[in-house]
Amino acid sequence: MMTWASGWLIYGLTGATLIGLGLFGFASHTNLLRRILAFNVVGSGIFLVFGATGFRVPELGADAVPQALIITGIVVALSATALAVSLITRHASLSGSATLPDDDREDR
Amino acid sequence: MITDALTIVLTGTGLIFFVAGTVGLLRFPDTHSRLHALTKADNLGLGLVIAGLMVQVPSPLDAGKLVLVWALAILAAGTTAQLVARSALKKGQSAPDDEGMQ
Amino acid sequence: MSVWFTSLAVLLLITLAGALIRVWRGPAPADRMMAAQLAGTGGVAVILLLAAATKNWLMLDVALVLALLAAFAAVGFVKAASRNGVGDPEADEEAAP
Amino acid sequence: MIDSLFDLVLCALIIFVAFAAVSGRDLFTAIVFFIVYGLMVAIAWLRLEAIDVALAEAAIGAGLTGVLLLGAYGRFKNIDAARMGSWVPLPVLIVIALAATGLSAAVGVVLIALDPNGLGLIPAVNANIAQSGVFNPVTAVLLNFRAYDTLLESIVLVVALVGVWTLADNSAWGQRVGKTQSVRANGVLQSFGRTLPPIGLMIGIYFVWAGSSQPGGAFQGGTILAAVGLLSAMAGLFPPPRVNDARLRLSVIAGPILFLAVAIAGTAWGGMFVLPADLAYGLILAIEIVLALSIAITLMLLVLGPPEMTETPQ
Amino acid sequence: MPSSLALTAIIGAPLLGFFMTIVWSRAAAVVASLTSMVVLVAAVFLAVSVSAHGAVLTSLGGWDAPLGIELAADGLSVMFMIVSGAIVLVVGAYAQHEFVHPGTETRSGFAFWPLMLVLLAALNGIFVSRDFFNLYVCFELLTLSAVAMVTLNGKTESITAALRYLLFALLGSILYLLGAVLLYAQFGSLDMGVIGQSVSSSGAEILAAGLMTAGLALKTALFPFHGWLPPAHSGAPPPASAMLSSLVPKASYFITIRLWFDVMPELAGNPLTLALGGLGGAAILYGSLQAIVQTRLKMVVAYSTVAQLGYLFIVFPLAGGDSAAQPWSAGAWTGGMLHALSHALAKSAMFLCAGLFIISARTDDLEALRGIAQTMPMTAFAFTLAAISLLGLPPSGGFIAKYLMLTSAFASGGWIWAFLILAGGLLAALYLYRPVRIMLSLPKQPGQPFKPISRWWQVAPLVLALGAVFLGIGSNEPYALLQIGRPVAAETGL
Repeated sequence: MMTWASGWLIYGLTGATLIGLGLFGFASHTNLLRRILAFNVVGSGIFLVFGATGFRVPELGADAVPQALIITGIVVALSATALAVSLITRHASLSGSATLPDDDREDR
Repeated sequence: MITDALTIVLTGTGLIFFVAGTVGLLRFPDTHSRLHALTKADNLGLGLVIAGLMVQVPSPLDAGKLVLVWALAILAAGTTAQLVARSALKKGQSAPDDEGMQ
Repeated sequence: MSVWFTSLAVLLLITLAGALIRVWRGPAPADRMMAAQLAGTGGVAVILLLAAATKNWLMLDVALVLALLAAFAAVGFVKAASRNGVGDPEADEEAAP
Repeated sequence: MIDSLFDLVLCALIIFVAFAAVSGRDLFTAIVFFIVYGLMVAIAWLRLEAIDVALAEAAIGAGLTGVLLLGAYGRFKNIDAARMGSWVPLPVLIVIALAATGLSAAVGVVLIALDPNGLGLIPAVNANIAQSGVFNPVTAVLLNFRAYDTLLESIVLVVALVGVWTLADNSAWGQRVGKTQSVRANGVLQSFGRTLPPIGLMIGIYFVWAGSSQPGGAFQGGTILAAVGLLSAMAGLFPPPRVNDARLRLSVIAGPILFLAVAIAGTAWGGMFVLPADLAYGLILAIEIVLALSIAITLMLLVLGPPEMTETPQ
Repeated sequence: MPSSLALTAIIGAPLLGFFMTIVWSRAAAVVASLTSMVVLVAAVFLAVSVSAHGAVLTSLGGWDAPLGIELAADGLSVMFMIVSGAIVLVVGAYAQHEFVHPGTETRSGFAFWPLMLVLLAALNGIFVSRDFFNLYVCFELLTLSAVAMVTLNGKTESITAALRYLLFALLGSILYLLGAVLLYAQFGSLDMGVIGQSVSSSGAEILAAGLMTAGLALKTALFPFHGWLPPAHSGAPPPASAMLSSLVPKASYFITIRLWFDVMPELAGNPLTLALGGLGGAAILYGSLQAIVQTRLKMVVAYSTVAQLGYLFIVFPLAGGDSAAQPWSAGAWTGGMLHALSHALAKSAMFLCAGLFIISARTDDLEALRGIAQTMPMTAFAFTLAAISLLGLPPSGGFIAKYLMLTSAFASGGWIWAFLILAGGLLAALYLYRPVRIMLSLPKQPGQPFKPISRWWQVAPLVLALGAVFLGIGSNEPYALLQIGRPVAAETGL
């Protein structure tokens, strides 16, 4: 009972929207934690696109290779996020700011 | 047939509790009364849905999983309610204040 | 039956959306955390209904993981809200009643 | 029809939560929305019949990443509001928004134009799963067909850990990892920290064991074991290990080094990463178990952070 | 089949070393040096077998593409592996003095050695991999270890520089990942060979290739995205910045070359080649002008990296052009590769020299190095040799590279590119002449005496600088090796 949009395409287009939202968030705010959060949103958007394209024929089930690579991608994204968060915490304790120096708005 | 009817009744009431919990969360004036609404939805809402599904589940292992999910949800709801309530009690000094409203 | 389970799941999702309004509006951080907690439990319920709708009972494992880690975010929040970032509300009460 | 309605409502919810997480009024709201976002995406993975990924997303997205961000947020208390960052000026904001929408639209158009019944590598996996030694196709890809990626990924975790440890003060080297917790003995948190871990341990081991035939495996099981370990550490049940503790380092590299040893041993059967069909199941299970333990410990150490000077908790 | 054993060694050995240096940090320096020696020997052995029997291809785990991951070593990858193996070996020897702390284990003494070995493993992984997702995991490994190295000396500005580097690098790898995902959606495979055969310029491929190129340009610090490189490379400790500046950006450049020359030559139309060439030219001018005005030696050397990376992207318009077969594009392609190699050797030598100067003069300020050549003649000579190679004066490797690129520019009528190459050489002369003049001039009034540095320590940069020069003198070997497995597109033009 494929309605006008088959299941996988809805999730694919959602993934595409998430990529845009995440990149917008990554570049639009100077707070470093928000940028890392936005980076994770882009990552999960890309994985949704990847997973959706692996499920184009529901009768055959989901393609195992995208699933495996997405799990690998999630763990790599987690390691990068963990290093980034520790760097941000260290940067904040050393220079008392939650942003990169060139984004600092002293006048606010 | 009876089991399906039972499931429909139980899961339906479960949903109603969830709705009640959410409405409570939105309408009640202060943090503590909202906390009360939240625990209702957690325990009863989920509990009823799980009870409704117990009869649908093919193997005892899955039934065991359902019970375990319910037990964990209760444990988590209780602990969260306690911790969040105490943390909210000292509201103001310790809770990290919202950053400037740009 | 599966139509019943799926429509119930849709209604539950809409209830979740309601809870998220509290996350958006909730004045105190505790309110937001509680709403997230309710959303978590609602999510577990949605997963259970999906498992019933598709008769794919392996999905129960995901509900199990979410139920197990439900309190994890709350513990993280309480730690962040404690005075020195590493305590808990009761330790803070002891230290400064 | 009802299924498409469910998909539409879920996707609308995911996009709303992501928008709120990205443009939330303040940092704490953004983090809470991100935790809910991880949960919603886990449900989306169930609709795409990717249960292994749903497990990983639930354990890592809704679990560990949320606690990581909350922990960092807790450390921002002594930064005054002026230096917590702000939105970029409006004209720049508009340009970014246009660029982001353009990229999303481009990806969307490409997806719509894709061949609607592209099979990807489904036939290839189904044809070779018999020789892979396991029944779960995802575990077969992760630990046999593309084992090299999985080995490198487990090494990325260890490199991130070395990177996190490099951020310690020189004087703090040799101290215990992370900050020492000050938790009331037998309070709510500590008793919760005592009751949950046994159940969590059981569930974690179940997932590692089940990985060969049904959704689960080293990464999902390892993440759950990490969460359990973190909870007991945060509940102050045991002091975190010292950074130069030899046993700790051995346990961190045990999984990846066993994986590498099996991979190199494969050259005896024809080439790197070759798993002889009859031994494949045993080797994969051994790798999964030791890898799960290493991943659990590494993830726990990553979230605990670098060793810090033990100042007396106020 | 010994060559597949060599392939196993160039990846397995550094990873094994990485694990051992973490657990056995007391003997980390020795383990690291031994491992890098083994890797270099394996790379040379591989080079010999490649030059004898042509490119080596193995499917890991016995699973052929598209299901499994394939590794292939052709002339290009073998040359890059030999140069990076040599640089890591010499930097490891240099670092014995700086990161071996007797007594209780220290933070940087523990961290440097595993990071160095995993960097080498990631580089070799990138140079031989034929799978786009595997390349993604390899260069995440590379990025995390490079970022960790920048924070080694723990100073506040290095932590901030490392953070900015990580943000740029994460954005780059995310864009690359999206491109790889779209390729898989279109072709059902991530293997270069499988994709290369069925390229048809559909929307998905153009978007995927564009995203991957943008991501890789971000990680190669191509001109508009170079902001993170100078502070990161000058903030890192000298042995680390020697590896970072000479090898890490080359890895993502290497993937770009594979993408455009091996996999999708038909897609590389004029808009792409001119854009990349234009940005490369801008990088040369901007990097050189910035280097001229810097007051700190390490910043001069770091900005010179930004400039020299610009040359590499001029290869695209030179080897491009949409008319029939262009005889000159082979020369341009080989010239670009030789430039990448000679720059790697010269730049690592320069950073090691800068490190020795800083230890001796206790400051990075150029003016304070006046007359340092008298106390450290060997290092000053090594610095000058490296400068000669960067300028592209004969007989250095840089000269051969620039000569090949210039002849291709003139043959293809691309006078803009010829002008840019020459202008780059001239500007390089400006910003490199100043430090050399200061070093060789008479020391000002007997200020603080320079600390003498042991002879053995000064040999390290000299070896690398001589390597850069010998790459020019004995250049027919590398030239011949580079032709093995050279893509057809490098022959007939993009």
